[in-house]
Amino acid sequence: MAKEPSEQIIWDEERGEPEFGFLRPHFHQEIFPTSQIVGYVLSLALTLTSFLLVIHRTFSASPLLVAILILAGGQAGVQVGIFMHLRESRGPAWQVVPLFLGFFIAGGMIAMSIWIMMFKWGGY
Amino acid sequence: MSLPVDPKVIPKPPVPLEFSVKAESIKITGFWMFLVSDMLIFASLFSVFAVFRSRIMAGPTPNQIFHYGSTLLETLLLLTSSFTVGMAIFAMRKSHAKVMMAWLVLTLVLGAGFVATEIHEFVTDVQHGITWHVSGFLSGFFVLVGTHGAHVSFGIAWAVTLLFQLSRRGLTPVTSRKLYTFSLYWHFLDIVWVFIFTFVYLFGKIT
Amino acid sequence: MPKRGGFFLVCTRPQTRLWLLVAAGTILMPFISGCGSHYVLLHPAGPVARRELDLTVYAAVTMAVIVAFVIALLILTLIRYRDRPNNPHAYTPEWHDHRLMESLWLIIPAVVLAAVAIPTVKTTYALARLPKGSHPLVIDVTSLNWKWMFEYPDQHIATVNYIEIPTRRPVLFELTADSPMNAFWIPELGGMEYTMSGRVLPLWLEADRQGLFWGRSAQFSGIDFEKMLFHVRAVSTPSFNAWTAHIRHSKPAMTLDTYHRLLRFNTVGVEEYSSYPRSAFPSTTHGFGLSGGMYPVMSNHPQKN
Amino acid sequence: MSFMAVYLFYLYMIHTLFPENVRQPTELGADVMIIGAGIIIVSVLTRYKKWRWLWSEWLTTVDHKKIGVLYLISALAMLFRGGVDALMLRTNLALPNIQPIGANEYNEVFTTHGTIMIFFMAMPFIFALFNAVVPLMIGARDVAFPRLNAISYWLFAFGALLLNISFVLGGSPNAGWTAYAPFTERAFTPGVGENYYFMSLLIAGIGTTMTGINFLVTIIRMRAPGMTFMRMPLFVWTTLTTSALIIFAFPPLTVALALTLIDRLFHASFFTLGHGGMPMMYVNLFWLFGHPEVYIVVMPAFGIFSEVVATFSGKQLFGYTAMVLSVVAIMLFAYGTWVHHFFTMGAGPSVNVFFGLSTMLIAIPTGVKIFNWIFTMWGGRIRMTVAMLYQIAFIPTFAIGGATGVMFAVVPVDYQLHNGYFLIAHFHNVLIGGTLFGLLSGMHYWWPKMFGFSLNERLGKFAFWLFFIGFWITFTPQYMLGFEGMTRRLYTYPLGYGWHMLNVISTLGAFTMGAGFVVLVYDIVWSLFKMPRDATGDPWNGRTLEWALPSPVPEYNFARVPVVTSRDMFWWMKRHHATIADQLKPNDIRELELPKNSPVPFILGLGFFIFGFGMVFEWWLLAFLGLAIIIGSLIYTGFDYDEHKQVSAEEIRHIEQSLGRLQG
Repeated sequence: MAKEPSEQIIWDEERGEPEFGFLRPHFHQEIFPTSQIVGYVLSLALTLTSFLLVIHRTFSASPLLVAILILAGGQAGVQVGIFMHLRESRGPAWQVVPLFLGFFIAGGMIAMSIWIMMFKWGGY
Repeated sequence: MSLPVDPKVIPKPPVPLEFSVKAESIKITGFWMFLVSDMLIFASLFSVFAVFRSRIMAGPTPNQIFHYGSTLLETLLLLTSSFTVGMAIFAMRKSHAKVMMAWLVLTLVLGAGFVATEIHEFVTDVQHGITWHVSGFLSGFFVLVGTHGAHVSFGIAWAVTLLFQLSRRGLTPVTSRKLYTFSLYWHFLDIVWVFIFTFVYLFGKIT
Repeated sequence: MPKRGGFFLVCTRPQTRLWLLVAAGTILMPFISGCGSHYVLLHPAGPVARRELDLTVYAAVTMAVIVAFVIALLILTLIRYRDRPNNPHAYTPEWHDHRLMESLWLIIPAVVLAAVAIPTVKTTYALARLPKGSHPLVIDVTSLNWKWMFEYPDQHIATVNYIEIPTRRPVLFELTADSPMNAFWIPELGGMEYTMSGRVLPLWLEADRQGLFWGRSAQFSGIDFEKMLFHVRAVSTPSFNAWTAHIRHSKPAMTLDTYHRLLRFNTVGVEEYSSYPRSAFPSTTHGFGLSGGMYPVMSNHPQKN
Repeated sequence: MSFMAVYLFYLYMIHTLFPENVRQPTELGADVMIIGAGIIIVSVLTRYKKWRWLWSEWLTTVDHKKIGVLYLISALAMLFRGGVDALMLRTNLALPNIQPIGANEYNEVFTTHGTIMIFFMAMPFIFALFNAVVPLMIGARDVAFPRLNAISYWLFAFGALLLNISFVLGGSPNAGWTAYAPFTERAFTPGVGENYYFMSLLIAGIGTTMTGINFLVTIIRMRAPGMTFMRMPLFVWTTLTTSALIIFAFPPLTVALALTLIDRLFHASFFTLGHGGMPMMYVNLFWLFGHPEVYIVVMPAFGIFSEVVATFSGKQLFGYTAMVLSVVAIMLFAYGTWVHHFFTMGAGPSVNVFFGLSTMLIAIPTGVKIFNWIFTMWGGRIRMTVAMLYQIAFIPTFAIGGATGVMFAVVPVDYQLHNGYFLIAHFHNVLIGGTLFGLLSGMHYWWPKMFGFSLNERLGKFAFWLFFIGFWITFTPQYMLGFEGMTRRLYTYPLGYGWHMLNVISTLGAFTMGAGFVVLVYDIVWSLFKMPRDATGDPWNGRTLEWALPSPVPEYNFARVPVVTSRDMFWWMKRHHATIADQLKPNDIRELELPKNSPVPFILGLGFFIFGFGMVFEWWLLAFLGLAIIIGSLIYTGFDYDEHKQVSAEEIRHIEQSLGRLQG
């Protein structure tokens, strides 16, 4: 396959005209739903871990918070990566860019709002 | 004049049914964009909740209103339903329409269980005079969790109409695309719930 | 081709030239009329306003340099490359890239902005703190619908829509509201800050000359917000002390009833009170907002506890 | 002396126009105008039997070009409404202590002026141009989701209608276009006015978000073969970044509006004074949206200017890569600067310094763009068309607006100038000099493509000079009023401040701009009847693909999707003596599948309108009726598999032949 994206033109039979885009499909077909089951087990494990960590108060407050947030992030990764077939697309998986930009902006929005609303005046 | 570029015609590789028609695959991309936008709705609500978390006033504290048992139950229901809808997509790609419908119905039952538990919790709260009028914290809590609940309820209604369409038309590029976008929506709600579970309930337990 | 100068090439038709002249005259007239005393921001009466004015002028001049350069370049371009017969200047339709020039106008604005940014940071932090070793006069400011209530916790007097302050002594305004948001602003003394219920924000100002200044709300808060005007008289310290003593001895006390009367949606004139209910200021904050590390200075006031 | 004459003239005019015994002249005027316009429209439609035509050609259309026209008409109507509001404001402030309209009416008018200009003028104007040209520029047959596109339009239109009927029914919003809590809580604004504001913006906001999604996906997925990202025209790039900004920025607004509405209608405690409410969070959320919104409305103008300057200089855009990078940089930075709208809320020096510096940072890519535009002209052949005049006026205007913007990023300066007339002048400088000039430039530029005839250049230039000169006469005094300490939203002022002189000048300028608008409308009407049809489809010697098509464009846009090999593809084709027709052989034309007209978007919009109206007045039955219509039409679309119609190859061949675009 050639590397130049502009040169790879795929014939779209339905329309009888060329379709632009380098089709880089990431579809994978499984015989047995291994990834689904692995994902389910992982998600249960992550949730129960964070729940037990909090119930038994394994760490003090702030490390605990960091720990459960990391576990929640892992959970999101499991859902997006395994169940939502993030990289699957016809053509380049463009959804990845806005999705991660969105994660970044959402995180910034929450963190910054907390920072602003604290009203920490530089002490007198 | 001929085409400026000699098109190197590549045969189309096999793709799943829901991606097989270009117009339908574009709708999947569009749905991802919608999810990003919806994610920011939830992010805004999370930042509202984060700021209002300490504004308890005369109202109850998080520990007084959160029932960890039912919350854990809700979490398990939703995680399981996420798995079942994943299995529905798996079956769809295997073209097992009947199996797929079964998984989908199971998903709906689990989702309905989630919504029922949440409504029960809310109704109990309101009966004890715990409403969003009482404090900023409760306002943030009810609207954040309630928005998620409303999303789940909408998803259930949507899936019911999908069931009708699937049973009438079987698996076509259009119906399979609709089911696929529904599965994206459902997993997305699962992620949001995980963050609600962590950020609202578990964090409330810590402090 | 006779060489014709300047901006007039942009619009060669006589009517448009006339219009331009009229416009220029109209725009310039107020400038020519001079910066009279109406320009309150240009006549600061205290160190805070003066620093802010200095920075304003500095930023304006710095930016004006860039703007002037851009406009000059634009006019030059228009003169040289206007589409007219026999234009002697080269037509280069494919010229679209010049690495050096492009990086140049990335770097120059960055440098200019850095020149603005450094004093910004310095002054912002400097104005957030009272001058070292100063002993400020504290005034608690509450914005009501549509009036200003002032309490002097140290002198224990209260006024409405009017304050007196001593010159050459920093005044610490503690701003809150029992109403929608307003912004507390005395332009000749310095910048504004919002008054918000549930928050107490500090703002320090100082007058270094005697005089009568006006202040007003700069944030829209309802139908009569336009009348949220108050006056500040800066006097010498002895006169200030005499004024507080006069009020303490000859004016009525403010009761909670008086305060509730002030809470009504109306406007009032100047009022003066020899004392005020101890709970009036913090209670307006509905019992929160004083915590959270944003206002440590509060605990210094014995009257408040 | 001349000012004395102006004084007297003004006093005379005001006392003639607004006698004291007439109560609420604005409301009466609005009633008369709305009822009169309604009667005229209905009678004309009935007289010429145009109802069916209106329904089948316009109200149910899903064609992006027609939706673009609908957006444009709405935007111009709203520009008129917002402009009249502005003139009323300026009249009220022309002299001290005159009150042709009272305080409450003044508050309503400045609120609707701001709201309409931002949400119901600038946004639809932008979408008009997006719809009109973006699919053509990228060589697409339509947008990604045509029916969704129509839904977006009707949500916008009914949102705008909801806001506009507030003047007649129940009272307008009167808390400013920002609607800061807690003033917008029930305790302080008990009427239905604010409900109108929140509800109409929510409805229009949903439509806007969907437009953002639509165009983002269109550009990502629907480009013609060979149209790589770095070959896209810059207007397409700015559409892309604007759409991304919309997707990321509108959610906080939706949340802020919804929470206040919940407070107002269902007694929650978000932004109230009691029960732990925190109004600052509203401000925070609003500007989390509001700052990106500034770039949402100005970035399309950047794109328009990039196209206009290249076309009328006859030269490639200078520094294309730098332009693209700066657009993307602006998009990213736009999310990190929102606190500069409320420095004086006192979040602390560290917060303020952080956001002050990030605001200055955003000036750098903007500066890069300005220099690149100037150097696009450098070495070109500049044709002074109306579109180009707006472009040339834009550069100094926007540079000055940007410079005063940097002054606001200097935190201590902001402390003095915030909420004053310097601020008013600054953002009008950016919004009129940037956005409005850009949109008018784009309108003149693409008008022949949208309607098939150009606008009259002479009249256009006249309107331009009135706008441009009027603009500076209006806002230069306002910069100075800022230094005189005049704060915004005052409905009147006493004589003692010395503000009157500058206010008179400013009002004169505003009326000059109003005259400019009248000339513009006259220009449009005159051109509609008198201008010759544009037969070539390329009146400006354009560079991008839309000019390769006939004007107006046939429904299917491209009989055969072009293959793109270079930036400014049409320019390349003209240089190589190739036309679209050269590529088109009769046998290449195939049967096409086009989206079919649908009544759903209109009915859905109507459902939202009824729902919104019910919510405003808390008539729950009506709200449920609206909700039922919404749900019903959603279910209907879900089960509707008949979204397309076939256009036969023969038909297309016939159309192309009649346009002279077919070989053989």
